[in-house]
Amino acid sequence: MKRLLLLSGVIVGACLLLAGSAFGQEESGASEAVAQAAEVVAEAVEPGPSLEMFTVNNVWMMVATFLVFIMHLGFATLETGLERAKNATNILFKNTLIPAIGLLTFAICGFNIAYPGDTWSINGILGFAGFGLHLPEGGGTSAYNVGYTYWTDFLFQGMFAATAATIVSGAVAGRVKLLPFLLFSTIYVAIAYPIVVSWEWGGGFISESFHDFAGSTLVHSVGGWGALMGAIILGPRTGKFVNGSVKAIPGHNLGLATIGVFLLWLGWFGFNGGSVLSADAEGTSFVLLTTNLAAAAGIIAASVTSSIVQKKPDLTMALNGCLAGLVGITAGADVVSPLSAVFIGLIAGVLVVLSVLFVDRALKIDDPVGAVSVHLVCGIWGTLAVGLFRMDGVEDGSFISQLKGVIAAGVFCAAFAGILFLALKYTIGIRVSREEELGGLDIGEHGMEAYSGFQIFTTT
Amino acid sequence: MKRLLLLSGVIVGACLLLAGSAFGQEESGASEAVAQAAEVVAEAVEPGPSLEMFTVNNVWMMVATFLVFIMHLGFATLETGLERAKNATNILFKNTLIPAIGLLTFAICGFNIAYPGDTWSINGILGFAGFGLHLPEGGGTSAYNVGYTYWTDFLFQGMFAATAATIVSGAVAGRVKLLPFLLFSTIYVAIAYPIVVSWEWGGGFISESFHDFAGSTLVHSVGGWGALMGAIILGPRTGKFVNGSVKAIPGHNLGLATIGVFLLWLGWFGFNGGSVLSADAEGTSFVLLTTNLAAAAGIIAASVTSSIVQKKPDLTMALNGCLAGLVGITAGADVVSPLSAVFIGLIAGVLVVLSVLFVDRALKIDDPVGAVSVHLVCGIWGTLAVGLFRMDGVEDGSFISQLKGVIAAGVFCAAFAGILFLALKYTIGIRVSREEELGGLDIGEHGMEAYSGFQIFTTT
Amino acid sequence: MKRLLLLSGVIVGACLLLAGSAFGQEESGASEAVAQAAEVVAEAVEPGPSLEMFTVNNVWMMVATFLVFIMHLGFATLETGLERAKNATNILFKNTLIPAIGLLTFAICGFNIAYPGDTWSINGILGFAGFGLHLPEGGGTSAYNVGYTYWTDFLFQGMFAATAATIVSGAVAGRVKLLPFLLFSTIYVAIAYPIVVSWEWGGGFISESFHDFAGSTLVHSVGGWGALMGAIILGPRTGKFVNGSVKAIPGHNLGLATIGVFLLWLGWFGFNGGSVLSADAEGTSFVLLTTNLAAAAGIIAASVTSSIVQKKPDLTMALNGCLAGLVGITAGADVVSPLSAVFIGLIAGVLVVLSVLFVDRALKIDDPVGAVSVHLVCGIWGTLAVGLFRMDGVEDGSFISQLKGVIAAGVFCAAFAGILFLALKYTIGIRVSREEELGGLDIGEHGMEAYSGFQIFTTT
Amino acid sequence: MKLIIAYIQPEKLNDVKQALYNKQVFKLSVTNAMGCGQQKGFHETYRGADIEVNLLKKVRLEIAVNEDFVQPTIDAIIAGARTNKIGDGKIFVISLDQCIRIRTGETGNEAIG
Amino acid sequence: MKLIIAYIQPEKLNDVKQALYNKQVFKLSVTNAMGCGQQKGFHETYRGADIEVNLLKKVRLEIAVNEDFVQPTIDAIIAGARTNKIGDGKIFVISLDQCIRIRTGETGNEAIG
Amino acid sequence: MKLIIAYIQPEKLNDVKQALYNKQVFKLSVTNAMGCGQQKGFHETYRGADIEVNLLKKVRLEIAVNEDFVQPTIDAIIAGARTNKIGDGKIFVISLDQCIRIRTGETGNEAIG
Ligand SMILES: Nc1ncnc2c1ncn2[C@@H]1O[C@H](COP(=O)(O)OP(=O)(O)O)[C@@H](O)[C@H]1O
Ligand SMILES: Nc1ncnc2c1ncn2[C@@H]1O[C@H](COP(=O)(O)OP(=O)(O)O)[C@@H](O)[C@H]1O
Ligand SMILES: Nc1ncnc2c1ncn2[C@@H]1O[C@H](COP(=O)(O)OP(=O)(O)O)[C@@H](O)[C@H]1O
Repeated sequence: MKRLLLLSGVIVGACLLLAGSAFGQEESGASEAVAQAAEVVAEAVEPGPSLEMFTVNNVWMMVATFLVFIMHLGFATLETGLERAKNATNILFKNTLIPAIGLLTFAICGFNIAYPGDTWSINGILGFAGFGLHLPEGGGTSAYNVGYTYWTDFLFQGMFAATAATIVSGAVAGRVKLLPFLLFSTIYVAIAYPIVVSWEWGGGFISESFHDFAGSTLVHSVGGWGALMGAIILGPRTGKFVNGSVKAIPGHNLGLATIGVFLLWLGWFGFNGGSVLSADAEGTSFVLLTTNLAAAAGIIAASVTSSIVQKKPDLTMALNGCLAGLVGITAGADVVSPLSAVFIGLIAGVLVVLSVLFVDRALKIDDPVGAVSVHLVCGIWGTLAVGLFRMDGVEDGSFISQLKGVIAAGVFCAAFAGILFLALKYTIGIRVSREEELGGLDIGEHGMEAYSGFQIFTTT
Repeated sequence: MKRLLLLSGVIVGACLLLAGSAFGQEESGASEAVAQAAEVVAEAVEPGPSLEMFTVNNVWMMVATFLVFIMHLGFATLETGLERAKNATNILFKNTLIPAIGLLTFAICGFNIAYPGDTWSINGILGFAGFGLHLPEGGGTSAYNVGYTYWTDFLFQGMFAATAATIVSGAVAGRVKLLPFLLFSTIYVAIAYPIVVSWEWGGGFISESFHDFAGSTLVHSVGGWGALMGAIILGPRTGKFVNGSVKAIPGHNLGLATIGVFLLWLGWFGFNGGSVLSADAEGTSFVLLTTNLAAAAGIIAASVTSSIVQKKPDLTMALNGCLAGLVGITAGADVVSPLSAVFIGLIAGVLVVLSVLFVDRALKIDDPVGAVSVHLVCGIWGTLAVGLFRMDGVEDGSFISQLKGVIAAGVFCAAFAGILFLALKYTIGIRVSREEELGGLDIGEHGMEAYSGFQIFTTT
Repeated sequence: MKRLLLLSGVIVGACLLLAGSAFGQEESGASEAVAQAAEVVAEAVEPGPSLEMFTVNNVWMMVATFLVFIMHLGFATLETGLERAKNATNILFKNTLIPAIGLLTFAICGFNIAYPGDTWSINGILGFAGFGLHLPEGGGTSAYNVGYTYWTDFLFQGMFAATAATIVSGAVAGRVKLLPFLLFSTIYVAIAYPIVVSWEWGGGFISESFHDFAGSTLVHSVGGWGALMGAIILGPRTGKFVNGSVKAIPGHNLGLATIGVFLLWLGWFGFNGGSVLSADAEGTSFVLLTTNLAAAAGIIAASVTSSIVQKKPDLTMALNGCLAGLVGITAGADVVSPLSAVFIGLIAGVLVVLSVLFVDRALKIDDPVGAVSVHLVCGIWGTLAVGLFRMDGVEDGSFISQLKGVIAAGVFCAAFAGILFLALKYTIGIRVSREEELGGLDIGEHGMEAYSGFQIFTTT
Repeated sequence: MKLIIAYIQPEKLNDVKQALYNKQVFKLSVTNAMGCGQQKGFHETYRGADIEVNLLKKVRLEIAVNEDFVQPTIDAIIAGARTNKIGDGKIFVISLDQCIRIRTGETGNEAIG
Repeated sequence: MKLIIAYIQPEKLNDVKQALYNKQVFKLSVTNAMGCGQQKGFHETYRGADIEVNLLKKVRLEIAVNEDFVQPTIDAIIAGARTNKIGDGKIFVISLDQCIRIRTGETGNEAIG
Repeated sequence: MKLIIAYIQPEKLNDVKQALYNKQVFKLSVTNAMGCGQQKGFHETYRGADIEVNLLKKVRLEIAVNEDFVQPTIDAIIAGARTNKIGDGKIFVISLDQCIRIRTGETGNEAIG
């Protein structure tokens, strides 16, 4: 508890201190809008998108932003539903804080690490354009970008950022201590995620040859590596592996989990659709098509695979299959044909089921929601799939450059997450006591039950 | 179980086989985008919508698409909430698979049956433009349609398609076997639904005189007929009708059911708003107005009716009333005045309550969620209401032509669904064993509980 | 029960009677669309927004409308989750009826009280442009407004209207009788809310100097005053204050509550984003930025405060903090810098926790969901914050004029709500019997449980 | 006075209640329980890991009766619950020392009914 | 040693616990139960079909006590639970042969408290 | 015949079941319960108001056995449930007058197993 206060102090302190310098510059931002609007009209005569087109583009990007936002609710409900009732409050709390932390840290530094412009410190690898949000000259007009204003740009990217941390949350659920988890998330989302993003979308060293349309690697596998390291370093939940045999620890609310997956699917309309970075009709609608076909194919493939392997069709696998298809298509949604999208989704759906079983049975790593299988395994698959399925004429995204990108991100993230988790482990500790775990983190960390009054019978 | 594998095999096989030919043609789709964009700019000089207008239209249609998409979550949660806890996993599984099946089969054949262009085999009744998605010349530009690209067209229509199957799901919940239900859904959505759609929206034999703006008949009553036939052929859930008296089988989670109805209402902004097929400001906003007024009126009317008939106001009836109003206004949302929309909604709200009671008490048909009353009865009401309430100057939609359309769709769908259900019944069987039903389909079909750990006390 | 019938009769009767005159004028509305569209094209040559720009604007406003719509589901689930399981059906029922009542009464009279145009009866204080919706000349074109059609205008405002009543619902949950509550809501939303709105947005007596961008005062504190008066006049739930000590009455479903807050946050993209009243790229994106930063800051601040004051971080406080930040930024989202938005959110987050404790412990007012703290306290804070934080060059919104506005709205609403609640109390009664309260309003008012079959153990 | 405890299949509760009513036994208490008996459990799997579910849902009845109602009560429970399938359940009979009606303070045989 | 079983109204649990504390009875076990007694059930309807709910929510207490605590315990339960309305509940007393504290293995009177 | 009632920590149920199996005790019934004993409760707070939670989650076992199984059963429960921490639970033993298998109508010792 004391530590949470500490953390909170740090966050808020940082907020206040940095924000002073950070946000200073654009104080007059909105009040300049009118002036700039006039400018824009003037500019409209010159080449460049018309004000109308700019406005449509920006509307689409704002829609995409709120769709990505709602993914946080999707993650929250999916993860909650797939863990036990006694940890529900804790998971909901984490997943409410993460978007808040994500947005604020992205404003403080993440955005300017991810998009360093020409302020590279280590060329193509690490740059930092300074703390805070500074409305650039013309940042509210198409002079900034044909597709969106500076503010929209930040918000859309900021909503992405927090997803990386949320992915980790699922893999460490049920035993991680709240404060160190929040510390991990804050640092991971403020530093690790934007660095990787800068390599590709920020114009860094892999941006020429690597193709990751909306982040199979940059978002999902970044989160997935964190999930993997977290799950390994924390160890399994008590009762998961007993005398060498794998025990099921069933999720407590499959309705909640299903809501989560549908919301994530919905969010992907913005995650991928918004990554076109404009409302271009053909571009966006094509991406939505491949995205949806892959999701559908993932569901079918995971259901079939689960029926074969597990004898009965497993709802949670069908749900994972949907996400697997979506993660899989994310890297190449713009450069693979609809048929290829179906194939990518089908393979992702098979892969995710086998991976869940493999992680459980062979690796004996306890990943309650399948975050590693969905985001890391299918994130890698999707990235490599670009090399296999990209359409003729697409220049970047050869299999080799995809592999290089995967490895670069993987090495960095695994190391970063591993060191960070270990550092936390050997300082403040990352795992709750066995007793707290058995009694549930809701009581242990929050003194509050998620389902007050309900008779719940859990022996695990 | 074996059968599920079989089905799955068939689906996946079909996918792979057909997809090869199906998707082949547009391989270079996205990569042509740039070239086409240039073309479009050129075309912008010629008459036709400006690129800006086309882009806005397409954005609106994509928004409508994701709104219709989220209706699937609405159906899933509504149906789950209104059935018992022991069948929740099963319902969630079905409703996760249906949009996947719907989208894929619509890509394989449904879209080209629904919109056969000039490839009619039986004039105005049955046509088929071939398997798969083939980007037509200029399919990504306003040359295809002023309102949307080919891809958007497909996605929007594909999201609609799956709703027809989902409607059936609610009526057969709690006792239908998984595999035959999925088989039914696949065939119904792949063949029956698009055939009916082709008659009106595809330019078929009733398209001149019949007016069904967004599908009171084409979508809702198509689903409703399937629901009716399914409920009859399956028979009631055990314990529903005992010695001639009607027993209540209460739904287990009214919060989930309420989420479902609100999401469906939300989805209707796209279902009806998107059916304008462009972002035309007056057209779309007018349709949203009538849609929302009818929903509101349906809630009020159903609440009042239920208070009178049932003594106390019944939440599930209020929820059904909302959907009743929405289904009712769907046929005429563009051609009735706001006042008429209120009347249509009020009458639908009364109708749905009486119909639920009638189906229960007089017909002794067991329809757990009221799908027949909501989608069939109110779908018919809405379609006929066009004849009664259409504004002066509207040419199509006379009462007689509406009636003809209703009958045409009804005869075809009832026959198709009836034969299909009977065929399944006498081959692989459509109903789970009495024991499985009593124990719940979650354990029986999936070996998995939806609320693991919760103490649930059910004697029904 | 009888009274519910009565009420229902009144509502429906009013509907039918008024609607006749009300909606009459625009009968030919939609059918004129084509003609008008032509006109618009003609007009496009003249100054004024292009048809494209008008269409984009209108699309954005329709998107904002459905986002505000979904807030009603957010309120429903939040309130349900924070009360006990035995009252869930009742809360869901209320929250399903409120948007229906809100929309219909707003169509009948609210809209024309809120926006009286030049029909003021008491100058700047009370006006009424007549019953019902009457499409004005050019109401479907930019001649009506550059940002939206008349229909969109109504729908967007109508969705806002119902929120005021919904806010009250949370504070009186668990003991208010259904019928008088619905009567209160109907009158409050039909008369009180639009009167206050007319003072500012309708061009009334405070519209020159007061700045309330999207309704910290006009919507939230209007609801908040109703909540406060309701909670006071009803008295606390049985068991809340026992022998002078404050007892916790835990909410029964924190997952549902979290869904509610995320949906409300989502809705705020439209609540504030739509209040720009056009899709202006810089304006809307700036407002979305400040809105989201304040929400994030509110979450962090409330979590920290709750960790300090309550020893352990309280999920429900974090959720309230999110809403506090959102309510706080609503008045000044367009005129404060991003840094100020963070500060406003942080302070709102602290404030809401302290206020909840103060209302509980010092005032001994029982407000199950914290509606008073979130909507009234933070609504006032947000309004005053405009005076403290507005950027240079913003003319309206000085601290003094903000204070005046707050007081004007407060005096009127407190009086209106107080008198209305008292009138209901001494006529038909507003509180259920102690027995009904103990057994739960679900059984008492609806004869129906929300979680049929679940074993729920409640001693409160 | 005896206290009769019975474990039955949940879906037979209504039948048992009906049978008890026919024998003029109107008072009873019900709890939900889980039982492990001759009836074999079933296998659930969750995400590929096996769960052997051997605690099956049962309903537990508790009925306090006077001596002369013991046999009729037992007969009624059997009549309502028997399906001749494994899992039908058990009836246990215990001696009751005392019974008190809280409302009136009545004790013994008067209090029981 | 006796085992006291009581069925009370759920909302009286806190009062009963308080009354027991006052009599130095600190140990008890609670289950939620449904009861059928003199108290009439109520009618729910769901989508127009009637449900006669005659199993009402009750709380079941189980308290093992030594002989000299039997009467105080009964008195306390009555004091806490009585409202003089139908549905107040019943108390049953059973002889307890043995009692064992799992932690220490203590048995009999020592184990009970 | 005896009826053995035991309150144990929920997370020890699996161990107890295993221990019982080892002693050839295969039949038992389980309810979830809440207990108040030497184990101190914990404080929850909800929105700043305190809740003293002194009813802790427990599992209640009910096992009917023949005389010669009484001691083995008790031993098994202790073996499975003991952690030597406060809250481990209690075992109560009651005399059973009769036992009937609903399916067959068998009574007494035959019916119990
Ligand atoms: N010896 C026992 N002790 C406690 N409960 C028992 C005992 N025997 C049976 N039961 C309860 O009765 C239920 C039915 O028992 P089971 O042996 O399956 O029935 P049947 O005798 O009809 O085959 C069990 O699930 C369990 O709850
Ligand atoms: N003979 C009995 N056997 C088992 N439980 C009983 C018996 N009599 C009463 N109960 C339990 O006690 C509860 C209250 O009984 P009731 O007759 O309503 O109380 P009162 O005697 O105060 O009217 C019942 O709901 C039931 O759970
Ligand atoms: N006298 C009693 N009557 C009824 N239940 C009891 C009694 N004593 C203990 N229990 C039950 O046993 C549980 C464990 O008791 P506790 O005293 O905490 O264990 P220990 O004796 O190991 O410290 C309690 O929570 C309660 O459910």
